[in-house]
Order: sequence, then structure tokens, then C-alpha cells
Amino acid sequence: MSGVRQIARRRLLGDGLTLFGALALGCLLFLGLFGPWLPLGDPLRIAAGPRLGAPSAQFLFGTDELGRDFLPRVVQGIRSTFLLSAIAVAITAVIGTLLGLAAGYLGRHTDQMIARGADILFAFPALVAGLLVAAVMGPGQASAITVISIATLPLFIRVVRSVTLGVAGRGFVTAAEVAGASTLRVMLVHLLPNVMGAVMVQLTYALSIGMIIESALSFLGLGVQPPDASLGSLLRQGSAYLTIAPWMVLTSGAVLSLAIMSVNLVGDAVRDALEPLKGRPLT
Amino acid sequence: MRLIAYLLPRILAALITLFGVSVLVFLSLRLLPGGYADILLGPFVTPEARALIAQRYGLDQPLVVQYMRWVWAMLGGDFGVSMVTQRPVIAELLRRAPVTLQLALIALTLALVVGYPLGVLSGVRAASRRRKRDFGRVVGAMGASVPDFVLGSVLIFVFSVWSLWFRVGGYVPFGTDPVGNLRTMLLPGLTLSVFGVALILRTTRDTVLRVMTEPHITAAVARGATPGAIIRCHILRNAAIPVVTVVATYFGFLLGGAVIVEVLFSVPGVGLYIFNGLLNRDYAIVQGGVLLAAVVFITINMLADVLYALIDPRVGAAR
Amino acid sequence: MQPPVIALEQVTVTYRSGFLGGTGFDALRGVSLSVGAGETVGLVGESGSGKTTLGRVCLGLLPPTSGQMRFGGEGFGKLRHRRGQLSVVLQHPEWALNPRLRCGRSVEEPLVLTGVRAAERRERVAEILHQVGLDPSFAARLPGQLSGGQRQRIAIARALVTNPRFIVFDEAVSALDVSVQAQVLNLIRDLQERHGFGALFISHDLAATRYVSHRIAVMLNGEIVEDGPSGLFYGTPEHPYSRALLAAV
Amino acid sequence: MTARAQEPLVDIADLVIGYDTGTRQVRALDGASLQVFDDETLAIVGESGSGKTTLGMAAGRLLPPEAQLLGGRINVSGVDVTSADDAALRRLRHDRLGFVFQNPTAALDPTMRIGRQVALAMGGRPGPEAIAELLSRAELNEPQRIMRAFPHELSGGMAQRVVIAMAIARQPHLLIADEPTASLDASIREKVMATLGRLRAESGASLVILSHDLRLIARHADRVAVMYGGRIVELGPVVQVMQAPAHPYTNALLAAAAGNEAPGERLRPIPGTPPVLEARCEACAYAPRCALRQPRCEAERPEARRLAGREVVCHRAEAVIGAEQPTRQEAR
Amino acid sequence: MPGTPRTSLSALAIMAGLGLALPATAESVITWGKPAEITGFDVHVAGTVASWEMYQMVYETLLTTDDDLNLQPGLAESWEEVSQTRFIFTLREGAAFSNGRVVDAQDVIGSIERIRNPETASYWAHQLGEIVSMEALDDRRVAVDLARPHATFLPALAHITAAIIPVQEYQAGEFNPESEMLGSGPFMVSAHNQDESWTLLRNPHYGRDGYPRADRMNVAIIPDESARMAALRDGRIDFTTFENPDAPQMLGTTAGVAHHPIQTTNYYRFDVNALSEDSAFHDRRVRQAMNLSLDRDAINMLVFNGTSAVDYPVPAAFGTDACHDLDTYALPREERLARARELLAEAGQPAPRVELMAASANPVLVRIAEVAQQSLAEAGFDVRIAAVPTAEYLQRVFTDGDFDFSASWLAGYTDPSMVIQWWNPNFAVWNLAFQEEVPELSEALAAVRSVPDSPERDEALRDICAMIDEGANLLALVSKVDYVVYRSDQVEVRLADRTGSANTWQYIAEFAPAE
Repeated sequence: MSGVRQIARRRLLGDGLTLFGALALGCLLFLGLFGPWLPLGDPLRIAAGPRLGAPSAQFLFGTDELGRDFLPRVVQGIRSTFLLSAIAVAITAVIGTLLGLAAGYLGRHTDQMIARGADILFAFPALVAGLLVAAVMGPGQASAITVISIATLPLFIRVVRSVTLGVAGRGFVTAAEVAGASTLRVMLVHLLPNVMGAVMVQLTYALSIGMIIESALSFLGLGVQPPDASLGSLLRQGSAYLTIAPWMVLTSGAVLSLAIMSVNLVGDAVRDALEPLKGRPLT
Repeated sequence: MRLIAYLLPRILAALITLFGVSVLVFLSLRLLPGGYADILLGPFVTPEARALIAQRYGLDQPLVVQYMRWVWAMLGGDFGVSMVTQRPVIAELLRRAPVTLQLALIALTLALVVGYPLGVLSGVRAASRRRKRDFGRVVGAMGASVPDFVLGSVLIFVFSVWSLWFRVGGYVPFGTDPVGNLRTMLLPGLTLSVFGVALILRTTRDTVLRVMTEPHITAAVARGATPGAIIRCHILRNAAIPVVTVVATYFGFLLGGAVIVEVLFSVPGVGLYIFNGLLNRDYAIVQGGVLLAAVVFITINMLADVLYALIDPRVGAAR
Repeated sequence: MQPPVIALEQVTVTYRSGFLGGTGFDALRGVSLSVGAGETVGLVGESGSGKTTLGRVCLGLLPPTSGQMRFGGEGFGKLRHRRGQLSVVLQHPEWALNPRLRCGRSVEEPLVLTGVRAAERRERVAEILHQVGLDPSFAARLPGQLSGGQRQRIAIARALVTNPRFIVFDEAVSALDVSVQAQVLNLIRDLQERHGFGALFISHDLAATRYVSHRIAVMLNGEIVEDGPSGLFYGTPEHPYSRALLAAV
Repeated sequence: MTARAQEPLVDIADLVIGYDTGTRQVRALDGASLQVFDDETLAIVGESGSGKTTLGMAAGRLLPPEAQLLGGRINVSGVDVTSADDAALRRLRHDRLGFVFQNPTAALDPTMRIGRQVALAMGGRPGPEAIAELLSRAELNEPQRIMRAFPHELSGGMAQRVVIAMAIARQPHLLIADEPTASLDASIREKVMATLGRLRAESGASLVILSHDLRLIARHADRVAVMYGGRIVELGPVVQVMQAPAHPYTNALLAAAAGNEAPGERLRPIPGTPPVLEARCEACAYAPRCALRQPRCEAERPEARRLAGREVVCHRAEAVIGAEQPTRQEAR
Repeated sequence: MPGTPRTSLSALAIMAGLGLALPATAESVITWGKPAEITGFDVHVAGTVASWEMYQMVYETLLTTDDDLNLQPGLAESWEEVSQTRFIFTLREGAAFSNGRVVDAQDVIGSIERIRNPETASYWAHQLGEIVSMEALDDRRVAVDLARPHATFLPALAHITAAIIPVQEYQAGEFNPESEMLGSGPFMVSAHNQDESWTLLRNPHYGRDGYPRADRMNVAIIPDESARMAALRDGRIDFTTFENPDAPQMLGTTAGVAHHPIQTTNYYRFDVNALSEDSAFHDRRVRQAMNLSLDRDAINMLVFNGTSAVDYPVPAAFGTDACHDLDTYALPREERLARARELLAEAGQPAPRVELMAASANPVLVRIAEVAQQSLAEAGFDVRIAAVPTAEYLQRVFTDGDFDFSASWLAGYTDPSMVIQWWNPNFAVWNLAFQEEVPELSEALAAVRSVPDSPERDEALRDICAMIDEGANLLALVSKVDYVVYRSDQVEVRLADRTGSANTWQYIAEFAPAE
């Protein structure tokens, strides 16, 4: 396994597709983090321009049905969709990793309980779970985070559990057990650092799933609350006006797809770097 | 015998999972703010009317009693009645299941027919050329990046402005009018399949690459087998193993989770039924629908396990 | 006379497999074995004969299904009460050490667990690294930067750092190249002379085993079929299986 | 033995192969030369990293794409392996070569029954009798049962016999066996080697065994090539090389291996670690670990020369061969 | 349901399945793209327009309204107001339920009794006033006696919830109004696939000869606006409605698509919680400030593209200008804002934090909330919007009273003094959760109920408006316009310019496929 710096050097810069993904991700991250302080205009100001105005020099992405400038709305959408998913996935990764470690290392009843719990979450139709959670908790950021967590938790548990099963059989774990290390110590000192690679890879995939879920919830009107925008809510807003104001769906849809794609590409690169697959040619 | 020994613990685990799902869906529904009384009476709901409706549907009973009644009735095949239509939920679910199944099958077929061969091709090429910028990665990354509601919205727009052969909404059963049926079902199927293409392509590509690191492939090359023969005899079968699991999960997801696409394209499937049931607080529909989806999901995954064991002889023996 | 460091009497281990523990499989059947202080007992046998299971029983990682196990004449108790008294060196050098910990941290871990203070730990680590023939600067390296032989030395250093009474070497040299194997085998012999621990040396390689062992036990199908001084294995052992093993040397 | 008049079956000359690790290039072979003749068993001995597997796989051009040919040539059975096109190469592998791998279970397709795999290796459409016959030749009892089995259901020894049967299925001229017994239990290594040797003799093919186990090959090879630092440092008939090594490395290997020592005798490990080459080695690669080294050894690359019935790559070979047989220190 | 039509339908289905061409004269079919499924079958209970629209197809009421919202004969061909408390209705000759049985006086009495029965849980019981007795004078004549004058008694009977059901069959257990529909309206239900489609066949016993003109009406349930537009474009549906004012424009380029805005008495409204002490609106001055700073014109211009009209407590569609000169509507915006700030300062809450709730299912409500948020901010309000599912919105507002204020639209029915009763929490008991009782207002409202439409009533209404404005508890915003869009090349329609609630398709019997 190589360090993050080596991954960055060897993989990210070595290949155009990944470079594209990394650059796009960087731009989106920048817009997401610093969007509110950029001189792009107020995403919430109604009647800033004409209703459903086409893209122009003044309004690069056009205006929406309440005359709001669409460009700052898209930037705000990136912020909601991206940051919200990132927070949710980060929280889930911590919980899922700990549960996966416990399941993989403790085995037996703990494993059974955690595995069943993950199965239950997994067998629950994701979007129905999303609707239920959003309805119980009320629409908004907290429930979006919960839904993303529910949907991605089993991914982390499963991956961490299977990696843990592999690592737990290795010599250094047995040596630590024989030396009398406590279960917690074995899990945190010996297992955790060794599953982090797999967690990293899963993190990027979970992030892309998280973004899909967040935007899907917002698309159904269960995500961020108006007038704030998320890419999903902009799409919902735009899809009603597709025929006369196609720029709304096109801009927010393209940005959303680009965001997910850049996360996927970077995830691929991280995976390739951590676990290079080099099959042999058939000649 | 070995198959039974292999399946029995899985069935037990599945039952526990189902129990968990049933409790979860039951409780979360009861936690929802607002009930069917609100939906039926609109703003005119009074405490008396609310109590009357609760009594009519047994909602005034303690939760444990309600849950037990529900489970007991379900064991007898009675999923309860929809509060909106007063019709048995199970009949409606069974009527809609084939619609969802057809949608899922269209999506799955498209995803498999496109994703699997492309994945194999891309994996073999990637292994041979040691280049990461191959079409498999591009198609995979793009397919996984366009959410179904984005694609669906655009498709609806495109196909309704230029009214091409496809149609949005207006489902007719395949048995009644096969052509009309396909006109309405292909678009949502296509929308659903895009993610599946990417999923299957990526999984297949990874698996092929992984299989191609195995010594038995080198052994086959060393024996002078042609690439075609190696792919046919060794790679396809070995690479199918993880793909089976992914396909099962995807199929299960299609059967239980195609809500957005069904809503967007007005496809009267199970997802739409559950979605509307949830909006209407029609408890029996959501409970029954979610449970059915979970049963289907678990069963398909179990079938995948069996298939897995059939393809990979090591699995059954490992127990 | 001192009681043996570890003594097994009629130990049987049954693995349950299948649904609800349907069928049982005896990995060990009535095994009796003892290892004295300063003594190395070699345990040879083909894969699946129960060598590793026996090793795990001796380390307290696997409770016997039936039979007695005594440690220094007493009951074994729990592993955490035996901190610093037991250790193990295992087969794969690439997995012997936690790849995420610097070697010094790996070596000092048993000391941390026995509650030795930091200053003393540093001293002891440097000393033990010297004893296994490594420069103290190795403490700062990650396992990835080491060769297989070096890693196995670090693993031995970790096993010895608390001056344990009993060490299990489970295929500790099998994956090493001939020349490195010789280094490690010599190291084991020298260190045992110095520290006086009892050792169980598990291997399917009779040549390496008889080189480090005082006594050799041969396992076949979960039973010990021959147990005698290692000198015997340079001549003609009694059991036909032992003879077959010898033929391969 | 002296050079034979006949054409060699395998002729490898001054082969240089490097591996691209992404950050640098490591040389696995640094000018290896070797000839294999008809109807002989040649053992290539060396520790991990010495380049023996690279050499063996290069003979069938089976190296991964990271491996780059930097120089030299390989001729197998009249085919120039380095420049042959895919089809010619496939024909060569198919008709003339047979490979036996280190881990037999992994070398078999886990999802296919043995019978079908053997049939694929035999080519054409062999009947069950023919398959059973072939398996029997590889000393597998109950061939019918084995044909129905999957690889994971076989023991390592049985799987290796299956792999051997597949390797000889088409009467190859050359068998290359890479550590054929390393993953097997000690008690059956000897028997598997005997089977391999017998089948080679019956078919009249040549056998190249790659191994790190000097003692094992001593009993089964005609000639032995010792590799170090990507070169063949000593090559000659087994008896001569084993009894009177001419290269200090061969000598040290023999002294380090357990098994030959008398009870109580102490093994003599080789100090230091093997080299990792990034460019052509312009000195003796073994010099840093060699007790006999002289300034010349660190300044001048030794070339192969004939000495006492073998080829040796060492400036100090005379001193080695002249010395007494290695003695072991008394232990304790 | 009667068996014959269904059989013929399945025969048709089989023929279609076999690919047999149907004779062109076989059947005239119209298709309605319905935006929402019904919420229940019981015509006397369901309180949603989505349900009412479907009931209109199947059931009839004693009276109806015309284009000017004046009462017209319905199932009753005539009615006689014997006194302010006694009414006699005469049923139409030949009116029959779709099962062929003639509608009689007992059906009327039974239906009204069912509505009044608390067990039925019908919200309409209140609207009918206090009925003392009903008697069947003969098969076709019913007399109803009220305890006291009740001006909206007749308009209440013109609302679909007062539909006449076949009581004889109901009492015999042959007809269950909770799961079936059986009425004397133009159509009868032949098939229903929930959330998907309905098949309505012409009621062969419908009282008007030659009507309905269509033999069959297919109903496709298409909640998604884009999908509904697509269906209109490809001609799969003939007519539908949109809440989005831009829908006609979006369809503008499609050949054959025509649109027709219908002004309804329905109106968009804010319900303000005056009762909860957790709400800033507990203070009347804060409510008044909110009312003053609301920019209703902006809502009309931005959300409805100027196609709606500012609404007053008495919906604009009634054509009365009773309340227009109130400060809230008449003062220039700057002055209103200044007054609002003053009120907030007086109340000691210069920047009240309040949550505006809207049902997320209706994007128009959310847009209204967004515009309101910005206009209220100018006076210092800090408004947070919560778009929640309909069920939750309903429970929190009408049962729990757990909210600050909410956006919704409500039915305006067919008479100004009927809708204005909503400002009386003793009448509109469902408002008790958040509405403050103002005794003078309640009295005035009770009084106006017995005043017939006249200049005096306008005067009374003006006073009431002032009181309503003072309380700022239930605020009318703008009128609701139904944007009807239809394929003029496929269907002949008749549409009113103005309708009472849920009466969009009042002339459905006259719809027919275009020649």
C-alpha cells in the first residue's frame, strides 16, 4: 500500500481522465466551499431579472420562474448537494467502519447482529426509506443526512467487515492477541489502519451515491428547504419548465452529473492506486 | 442435502431480516405526522372524525396489538385493504408486480446486454494495453453519473416535443397490446438501465481484470490457447461470479426502488403504488409493498447465492 | 525438577461446522505434549495434520474441547493474565508486522501491554534489536521498507522483548530463502541459549526443525505418532510417516 | 560434460530484462545466457529475486507487460521468441512447450471440472478414456473420480499431477517447471518430482526446473545453473557443481541449507542481502557478500569462462575450487 | 356495478388485443388527464378537490350553479322557498341512477341524513344549517324545515358533497358508498386502476336526453406536470388542468392545443396561528404587520404571471368589491411597510422569526411562500419556509395547531357568505386549533348568513372584512385560476369562465370527440 502522496503523484497526474476528474472535483469543491463569498449575485433574490429569462451576459445561466439569477442558485446547489453528502458520508464512514470492524473481528453473535442490521437496511427499498425518514424527521438537511447514511451504511459495514476478516488472520494480529492486547486495542491499533484503504475507496463511491440520493430527495421536494437550492431541487424546478426554459435543467443537470462523475473518476483512481489490478494480456 | 445445509441458515437470516423490515416500516409509518384522516377530509378534519376513522381501521389500538394483527393477517395472506379504495392491497400489488417486473426486466436486459460484453471487452483490453483511459472507464463513469431523474426529465422532454415513436405514460398491459406496451415501457426501462449498464460494466471490467491476474489464465496462455478460447472457456465463467451478486442487488433494487422513474413516467408499478400510499398515509399499502419488496429483494439475493454456488464450486464446499 | 512451561494432557479439539453445529471434526485427538524451559520441541507433519491447531491451543487462543492444559504447572487462565509470558512468530513475513506501524512500535507493543514505562521501553527495544542483529535505526522504519528476513527478525524481536517463558514458531522460516533461513534458525538457537524460553517449533520441513529442536513430535491426522529426541531424526525413525518425511530431506 | 555438437533446443544469449515499476526500472536479468539440449533435465537454482522465474517465463514470452526486453535473444526450438508474432508464438507454446507452475491449485480454473480442463489442454475432442489414460500416466489413481472433481477438491499433490499431465498432454519438446514442489508438503515432494522425471524421460522432452532447493534438484537434474543478480553464475553437471562448487555463491548456498549438516553442526548463513539492479552491473554482483572478494571483483564485470567441466562467472573461481570442501563451525 | 357494460368493455379489449379494427362508429371516447387520484370513494366525506372532480362525473346534487354562480336546477328541476326556514324541492322527471332505478324523495332525505349523521364524519353537516325535519311529500317532492334562517342552505346543496346517493341500495347493503360510486350523474364507473386510470361509461339512464355526448370517458391519472404536457402533446389525453400559469405557454407551440383559464372562487390563503404562545403571531400586532407587508401584487405577477387577481376575504370571482378599500389593499406599499414596522416595534419584535409552512406537493404554494418570504423581509420578518407533505401540513395546522403560518388554497364554494363563514371558528370548527374567536365577528357572520344577496349584504360584508383584517388570522392572497388545456382538434368542450369550487367540468356531459 502506498501513501496518499504517492497516489497523488503516480495516479492522479498520470492519466488524463483522472486529471479531468480531479480538476472538476477541485473546481466544484472550490465553488461549494467559497461560493457564498464569490461575486456571483444573490441566489435568493426574487425578480432580479425577468421571469424565465434566457441565458445572457447579465445572467449567464438565465433566470428562473421567479426571476432569480440561476447561476448563483446552481453554485448554491453545488454547496448543498456536495457538502451535505460529504458530511453524511463522513459520519457514515466512521460508524460503518467501527461496526464493520466489530463484525469482522468479534465474529459470532456480534457479526450476526450487525450483519442482520445491515441486511435490514439493505433490503429496505432505498427511496421508500428515504421518503419515510424525510416524512418522519421532516424534510431538510438532517433527514437527507440520515437517508444517505442509511443507504450507504451497509456498504461500509460489508467492505470493512470483509477486509477485516482478511486482516484479522494475519500474523501481527495474532501476535498482538498473544501479547494480551485488548479487543479494542487490536481493533483500533492493528485493524483500523489496515482497513483505511478500503474505506477510502468506499468513501468516494458512497459520496457519489450520497449525491445521487440527496439530489433525488430534493427532486422529490424532501431535501433542502426553499428558497435554498440543491442541484436536485433545481432540477425539479427546471423540469417543470423544460420546454420554455431548458437552461434550468441543462445547467443543473450537467453540473450534477459532472460532480458525480468527478467523484467517481477520482474514486477509480484511488482504487487503482491502492489495489492495482494488472491482469495479464492474453497473448 | 448440501444445498439445504447451504440455504437453511440463509433462510433463517432472511426471516430475521424480514421481521426487522416489518417492524421498521410499521413503526416509522406510525411516527409519520399526519394520517389518512387528514388526507381524506382535507382541512375539514375534526377530532371526532379523526377518532371515527382511527376506530374504523383499528388505529386506536395499542401499537403491539396493531402490529400483531397485521402480521397475523399477513400470514394468512391478507395484506389488509387500502383505505382509499377499500380494496385488498394484495390484489393491487399482484396486479402491479408484473408491471414493475417488466420494467425491471427491460432495464436489466438492456444493462446486461450492453454492460457485460462491454465490461469483458474493456477488461481484456485494459489488461492487454495497460492503459487506463479506455472506453470502459469512460462509459462506466458517465453512466454512473447521470441520475435517473435527470435522464428521465430530458427524455420526457425530447420524446414529447418531437413525438417520436415512444410515449410517456399511458401504460397498457403487454398482453393487451404488446406494441403499445413497449412504446410506454422502453423509455423508463432505458432510463433505469443506464445506471445498470455502468454498474455491470464496471463490475465486469474489474472482475475480468482480477481474473486475468490469476495463474490459471497464465497457464492457459502458456498452453497456447487463443485469446478467444481463453475468454470463452475461462474468463466469462469466472468473471460471472461477482457479477451475479451485483446483478442480483441491482435487480432487487429495480424491483423495490424504481420509485422515481415510475413517478416520472407514470408507470403504474409497485413503486408508484407505495409512493402514493405513503403520501396518502395508506398504511396497509406501504407496509405490504415494502414487505413485498423486501421479500423479493432477499429472495433474489438468495437465488444469486445459489447461482453463485453453482457457478463457483468452491462456495458450497467452503461451509 | 521445574514443572514444564507448558503441558498438554489428552487435549482434544473439535471443530463444529454446518448449521446448528451439525457435524464435528476432530482437529486434535488426545494430544499430550510438554515443553520445558529452555527446550525447543519441533512439531512436524503435513498440512491439515493439526499442527497449527495445537499451536493455537498452546498460545491460549483456542480452548481445548476436552483435556488439560497447564502453564508453568498452573491452570492457564486468561490471555491477559499471561501478558509478557507468551509470544508467537508466524509464517508470512509480509504479514508478520502491522504495515502501518513503525517497527519500533511493533516491537514495543508487548511492553506497552505489560505497563513498562516509555524510557525503559526505548532501551529494551534498542537492546533486543541489537540482539536479533539489526541496527536500532530499524525502529523508525516501516515494514514495507524491509526484506523478508529483516521482517522476521523484527517479529522475533517483538516475541522476545518481554523475556517470555514460551514462544511458538509457526512455520517461522518456511517462506524464507535458504540463506535467510539459516540466519533466522541460528538466531533462534542463540537467543534461546541466552533467554532460556521454552519453544514449540512448528514446520513441515524436517530439516529446519531438527536443526533447532531438542525434541521432535510428528503429527498425523490430529495425533502425535512419534515423539523423540531430534538426534533420532538423523538416523532412522520408527514411524513410517517419519521415515517418509526424512526421505525428503 | 562438453559442449554438444547438436543444435540446442533452447538458446538464450545475453538476455537483459527490466521491470517497469512506475517510478524506476529494475533489472531482473542482467545478461543471462543459457542453452538447453534435447532430452536433458536442467535445474536453474537461485534465491528469490535472482531472476530464475523471469528466465523461465521469458522462454515462452509469458512475462507481464511491465517486463521489457532490453537486450539479448531467445531461440526456442528454432523460433525466435523475442520477435515471433502472436500466432507463431501460440503455435510454439501449443506444440512444443509445457509449463508446470508453483501453485497447482491456482493454475487450474476453479470453476471447471478437471476432465474438461485436461481435455482443453489435450486439444481436439479426446474421449474420456484418453483423458483417464493421461491422468493415469501422471500416477493419479481413480482418474474417473478426478475427472469429475473440481480443483479445490484435490490435494496439492494431486493437483500438481494434473497440471503435469496437462503440460505433457501434447508431447512437448520442452517442459518448464517453476518451483513445482514448493507449495507441496515435504513428504510428497519427492514423489511428484519422480513422476515429473519419469514422464520427461518417457516423452524424451527436455525439462527445465526452476527451484531454490539445491538438495531437491541434486537428485533429479542432469545439469544445474546457479543464478545470482540476474545472471547465471555457474553452470555445469550436477555432480560436479554440487560436490565442488566453483562459484563462492554456490558454495555459500550449500553451506547455508539445513539438511546436510551433522547433528550439532552450525549453519553458515550468507551475510548481506541480494542486489537490486537498476542498470547493468559493472562489477561482480556477489562481491559485497563474498568472503573472497578482491579489488578486481568490485571493478570489473566477470565474464563466463570454462573451468573444471563447467562455466563459471567469477574472477576468483580457482580459489574457490581449490579450497577445501566447506566445513561447518562446531555449534556451541 | 352493472354487468353489461363491463362485459362489452372486456369484449372490446379482447378485440383490440386481437388487433381487430373497430368500426369507427362504435363508440365516442374522450380522455381526461386528471392531475390527482381521489383520496376516498365516499362522496359525503372526502374533503379534497381531487375527489370532488371525480364525484362530479358520477353524482348529481339537487342544485347547481351557472356561469355567474347563480343557482340552477340540478337533480331538482325546481325548488320553492316557502319561508326562510322551509324549502320544497321537486325532483326531475326521469332522473335515474345508473342502475336504472328512478331517484325518489327517500334518496334525497336519506342522503342528507347520512351527511348529518356524525358516524359518517361528513364535514358538510355544518354547511346545511340546522335541519329540523324532512318529509317526502310524494315520490318526487321533499320538504325541508330549518330551525332558523340559513342563507347558504341552498348554495350548500349545490356543492358536490351534498350529492344524492341511492339510499335504497345503500340501506339494503347492495351499495357501499365507501368503496363504490353509484349516482345519477352523466357517467358511471366501469373500471378503476388506482393511481393509473378510470374508465367511465355513459350512464344510460341519465336524465338529459342525448347526454352525455361521449359514450366513454377514459381518465388517466398523471400527477407529473411534464408527463401531463407530454400526454397532451402526443394527443393521448384530450383535456386537463394545470395550476402552473406557465403551462399554456409551454404548450403554446403544439398544434391543436387550446387553453382556457377559469377563474374560480377558490383562493390562496395564509392561515396564521393566533393561538399558539410559541408563535410570534400570538401577538395580533405582529399578524397585522405581516398582513400589511405582504405584497399580493408581487405574488400575482411573479407566481401567476399576472393572470390571477388579488383576493379579499370575499373571493374576487364573486364579483363583489366589498372589501377593496381596506388599508391593507388600498394604501401604497411603502406606507404599508412603514406601518408594519411601527406595529412590530410596538410589539417589541422588530424581527420576528416565523416559519411559513406549505404543502410540498404543490409547487405553486412553495413559490407563493418564496415571494412572501422576500416581501415580508422588507418589514423585518425573518421567514423560514418549510415545504412538508400534505398529510403533515394538514395535521399540524388543523389538528395540532403547531405552526406559525401556512400557505394553502381553499375552496370558495358558490356563495360569498358561505365562504366567509370560514372566518367563524365556531362554524369552521377545524380552524379552532389556530383561530382566535372574535365574538363580534362571529355574531356579524352569523347575522349575514340570513341576509340574501343585496346592497345591505355588501355593507355587512364590508364591516366583516374590516374585522377580519383587524384580526389578521386568516388572510386571503390571490384567486386560484384553473388553467384548462385541451386538444381542440380532438375534443369539443364547453367551459365556464368562472366556477365555484370543483365545478371545472360542470358541462362534462356536453364534451364530445371533435368531428
